Amino acid sequence: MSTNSTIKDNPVVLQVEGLKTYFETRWGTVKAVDGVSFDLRKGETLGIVGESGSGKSVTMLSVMRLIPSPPGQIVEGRVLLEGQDLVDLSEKEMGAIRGSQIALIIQDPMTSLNPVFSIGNQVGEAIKIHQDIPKRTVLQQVLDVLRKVNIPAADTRVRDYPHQMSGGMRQRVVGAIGISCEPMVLIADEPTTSLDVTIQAQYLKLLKELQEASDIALIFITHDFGIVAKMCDRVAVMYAGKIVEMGDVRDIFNNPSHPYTEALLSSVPKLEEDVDRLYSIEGQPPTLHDLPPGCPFAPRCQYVRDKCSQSYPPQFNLTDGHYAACWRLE
Amino acid sequence: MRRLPLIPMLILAVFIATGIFAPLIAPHDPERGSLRERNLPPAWEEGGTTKFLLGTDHLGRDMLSRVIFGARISLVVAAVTLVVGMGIGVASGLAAGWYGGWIDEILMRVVDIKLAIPTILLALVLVLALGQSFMIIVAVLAIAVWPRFARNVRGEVLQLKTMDFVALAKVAGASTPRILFIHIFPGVINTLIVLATLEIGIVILLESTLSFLGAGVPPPTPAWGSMVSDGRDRLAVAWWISTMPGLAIMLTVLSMNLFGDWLRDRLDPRLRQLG
Amino acid sequence: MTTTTMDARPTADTTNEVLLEAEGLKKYFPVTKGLLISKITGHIKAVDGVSFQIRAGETLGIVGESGCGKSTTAKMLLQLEEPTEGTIRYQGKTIHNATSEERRAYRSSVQAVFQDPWSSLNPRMRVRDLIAEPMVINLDLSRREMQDRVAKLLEDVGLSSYHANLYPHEFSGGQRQRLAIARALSVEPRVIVLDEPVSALDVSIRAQIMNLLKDLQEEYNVSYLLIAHHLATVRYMCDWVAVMYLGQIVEFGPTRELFENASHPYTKALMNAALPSHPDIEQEEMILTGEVPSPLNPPEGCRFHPRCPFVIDQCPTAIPQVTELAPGHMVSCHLY
Amino acid sequence: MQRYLVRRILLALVTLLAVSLIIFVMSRAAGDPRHVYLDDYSTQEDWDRLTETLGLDKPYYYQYGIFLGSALKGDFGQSIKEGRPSMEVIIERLPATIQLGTAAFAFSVIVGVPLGILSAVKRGTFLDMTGKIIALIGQSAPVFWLGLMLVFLFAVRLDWLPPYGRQEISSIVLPAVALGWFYAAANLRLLRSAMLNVLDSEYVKLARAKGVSNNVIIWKHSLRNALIPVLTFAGITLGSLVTGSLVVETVFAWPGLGQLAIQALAGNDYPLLQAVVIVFTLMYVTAALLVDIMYAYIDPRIRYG
Repeated sequence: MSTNSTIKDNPVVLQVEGLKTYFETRWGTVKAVDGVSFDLRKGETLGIVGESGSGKSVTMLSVMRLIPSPPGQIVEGRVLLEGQDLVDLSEKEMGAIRGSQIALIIQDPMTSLNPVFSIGNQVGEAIKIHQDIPKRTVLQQVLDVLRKVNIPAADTRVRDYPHQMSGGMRQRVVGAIGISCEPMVLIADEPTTSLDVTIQAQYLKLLKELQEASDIALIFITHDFGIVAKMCDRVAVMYAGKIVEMGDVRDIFNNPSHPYTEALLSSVPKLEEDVDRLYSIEGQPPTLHDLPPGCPFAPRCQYVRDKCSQSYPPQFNLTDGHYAACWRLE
Repeated sequence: MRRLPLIPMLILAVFIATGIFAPLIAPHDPERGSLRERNLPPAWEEGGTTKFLLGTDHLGRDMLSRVIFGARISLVVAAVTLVVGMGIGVASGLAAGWYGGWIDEILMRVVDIKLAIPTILLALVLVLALGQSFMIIVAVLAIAVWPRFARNVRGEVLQLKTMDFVALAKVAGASTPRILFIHIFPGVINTLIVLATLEIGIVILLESTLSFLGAGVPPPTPAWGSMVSDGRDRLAVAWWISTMPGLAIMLTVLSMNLFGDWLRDRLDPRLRQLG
Repeated sequence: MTTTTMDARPTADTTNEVLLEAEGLKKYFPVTKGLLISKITGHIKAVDGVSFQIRAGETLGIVGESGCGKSTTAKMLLQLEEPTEGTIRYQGKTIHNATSEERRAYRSSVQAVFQDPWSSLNPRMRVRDLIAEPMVINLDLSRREMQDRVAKLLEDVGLSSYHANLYPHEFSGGQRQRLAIARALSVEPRVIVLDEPVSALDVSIRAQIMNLLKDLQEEYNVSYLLIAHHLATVRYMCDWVAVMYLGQIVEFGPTRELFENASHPYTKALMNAALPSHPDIEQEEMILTGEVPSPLNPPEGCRFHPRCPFVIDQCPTAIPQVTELAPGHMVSCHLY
Repeated sequence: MQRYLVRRILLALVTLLAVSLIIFVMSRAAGDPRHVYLDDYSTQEDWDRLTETLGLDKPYYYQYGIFLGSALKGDFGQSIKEGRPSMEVIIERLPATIQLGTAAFAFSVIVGVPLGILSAVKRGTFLDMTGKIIALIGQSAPVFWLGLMLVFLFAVRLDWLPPYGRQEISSIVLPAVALGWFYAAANLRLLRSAMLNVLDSEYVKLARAKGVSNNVIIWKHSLRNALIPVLTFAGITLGSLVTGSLVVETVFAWPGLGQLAIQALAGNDYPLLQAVVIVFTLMYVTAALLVDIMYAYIDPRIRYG
């Protein structure tokens, strides 16, 4: 985080523009991602914060072109990786990019490894696909990567199967798969939600070190502002398929400008101080197939006004790179 | 979600109705025929007559009437077998799943052993040793179906047992019978319904196989399986004698299976999620 | 005062009546091996000598990571698990050899709310039957009284009386947790065990439920035992906090004192591992290495010593004494 | 792994024991077992000799011991109809049954496995529909009727294949198809739904994120996992092959054990029938054990469990 000023000068590696991903369901069209734009620089960590159903995971799956189709489809927008639009690529071309230039770490370490193959096999697979190296050296590289993610006794554990490892160790293996081909962009989808606090701290530290070692651009998908505070340079807050506020991490924490961001921040209890009473956001997150017109947060908003239920607010720029979509800022 | 399986349901309704009202529907006596009218082809074939829509067999008996009366045997055997087999299966499945420990161990080993003994073989041994009767057939078939009920109910109970609402019922002081009948059993009913529809098909197939082998419900009542057997050696001259009752078996079982699949999609929430 | 067993007994400035008391609670699960005749080859010491008190109208929090024994402790209080050793006393009377009348009284005095709002409501029962079940079992009420009570409870937890006719699947996660709370309150218990009551909920819903629980505590004068892994939640909700590691309480104290003067190395590590609420908060770099050892063979001496950054000579061999650092603030560590 | 295998072998032995017990109990329940061999013209001496061999003057458990002892030696008594040891008759017929069973099994795998995979991968296409129809017929049509219909179509009407017997190599085609169809249908359905489950899993998602191509995902990552439920069921379905062979051998006059069993039944030849039942069970139990070993090979959670 102290390297903030230098990161701002880094080149942009990933650019998402007006991304829309819709799902056709029994209840109608679900606009899971509805016009999302952001960019990401080399070595930067972007946090995408939202609750279940906010579209944060679908955004990242769209970037990776992993949306199951049918029922899902990217209907609009561009995803530029170093200027190349991923949305237009063929499945084969995309396969060459996945895992080598953009990699993914999925959230559940218990189910994201194939139970019938050894750890070594699963880490080695990505290396074999993307790197043209002789078979003998694959094992060596697998061991290197496993050591990078601090797996003790890597040379014996490489033959283990997932069920022989603890949750924390499995998550490290998933991390190892992610970094095995030294990607430019690494997407971490809530990789620590099921881990214990002390194991989570170990893992976050590891991710930070790996990122700094090779200037990876990291996207952290989470529902926890604590992770954002600890890990991220910039934040995008998502609600009902749209980014409602985005900015530098300090701007967001010091000056939350969208009522949803503000409400979320003040509804979380603090470790460092006594809080007499938390702010409580009333109501429920909306269901996406039945969105009211206007701002979807309006029914739960403490500052709601007439205009809010009529049309969706545009982005209002606050400071450099900090914007929010709320009529209150008009 | 899948559409309502209308045609299968219609076929099942016809099957059940003919089973119950056979004497009212059947145009002829299924057990009496005239040798002068033997091996007549179905009405739409050359030489066929509308008097015998599906033709006659080698003894001149009306195929249609025999098929209609055959539904009766299948229906009764299937119903009685299912009630008995399901009862034993549910009771043992509940006990094994709820109490666990040695009760579970013993019951599940019995199930394993039962599943390891081919049903028809067991049936043949029993029939040869004890003689051929309705009771024996039902007993054999019930022995064949209960393990699957027991196993599925047990699995379901094991899963329900870990649900928090069961723990909370205990916290509230609910007695074991209360938990079993108010919290566990209702959770098993859907599985039972689905399994029953699928097992009926298996029971009908087993019953017809026994009849075909001459070890089924004893004559004179016509059973579909023994009717197929009657036509075995006459395929070249009167193909319909074997074909018609076999078709009846297949349509019935097929409809049961389609209906069961549809029910499973509807009632089993875990499968429903998979779409 | 020095003993080797931690007694999480509020001593400082509280005069509230002691409702529920656990003393030397242990729960060992046998580990068996063998094909036909199984032999017990060891024990998983899930809970290994835990004592604490819950006083009227107060909240005691138990924090720890998975496998520390906090949920097993809760289960023993709820009589879902039989303790291997130790006693549980309710209003001074042991519950293990209680008469059936006393057992009944205990059951309606101690209720629970669990983590998973999807699994804790029977999907095949209507809301009114769900909420009324503890009353049906334990109280002698007329149909009418029962209905009125369900309606009042629904309103108390922020729902409406018309919800009584619905089934659980018609509610969202937060609303289900409200239903679970209403059910727990239906027999007017004195103590409610809350096992991770908000961790399965969406972030924006958590504060609703925590505030509701606090309000109901006032209204019903009920005590809570809160089991949680999230430290900030514990700080917000509790009057007293006990930190558990490998089946034992390692530190205990009044919430504020404990959070501001955390003394046991494990407590410190937990706090440092917890996520900050603002990017400017600098955290001490104190990341534990390794994972929690197996409760099958817990380490000798102090159970935390293999992972402890401050380990000294006696840690691997001697069981640490309990030291009172401030009124009511106790720690079990050789450093003090 | 060892523990798992020992358990399986023990279960197989217990199963055999249970079957032998059922047979023994039935042989006694049917009445005086001496009536099976002797009639009114037999001498008192004959009766006495048989009483002694069968231990009829001793308690039941002792009689069972005798029964079990001779069964272990392969001695199930004289076949009534053939007038020679039952085991001798069985050994003559065994190759034909094994041949038919193997052919039917091969058919079920060749048809069921690829179609199961393809109908999951190409869901909703023509292939999926074809698979569905094959599965539905296989699970709904009685095996004996299916056999007769095959005979009617391919032997009587088209005259492509011999209708019965075991004279030519082509004789095996129709019975193998009739017998294997049910099993093929079971494989197909199970594999299809298992594949659909696996393709939906997190680890397949992660494999895709690694850049693994679709083909490798299907054939490497998914198939092996999808085979686990198929194999679980295979142990049970193998029994249906045995059951089916009784019927199919009867329909096609295939000179194997199944036909023998029916002949024994028709001829009230209890000694022969009990021997056939034991041999069938033995075959089934061995096959199921092989499946269990394969299962452990595929699923490391069992191998290192």
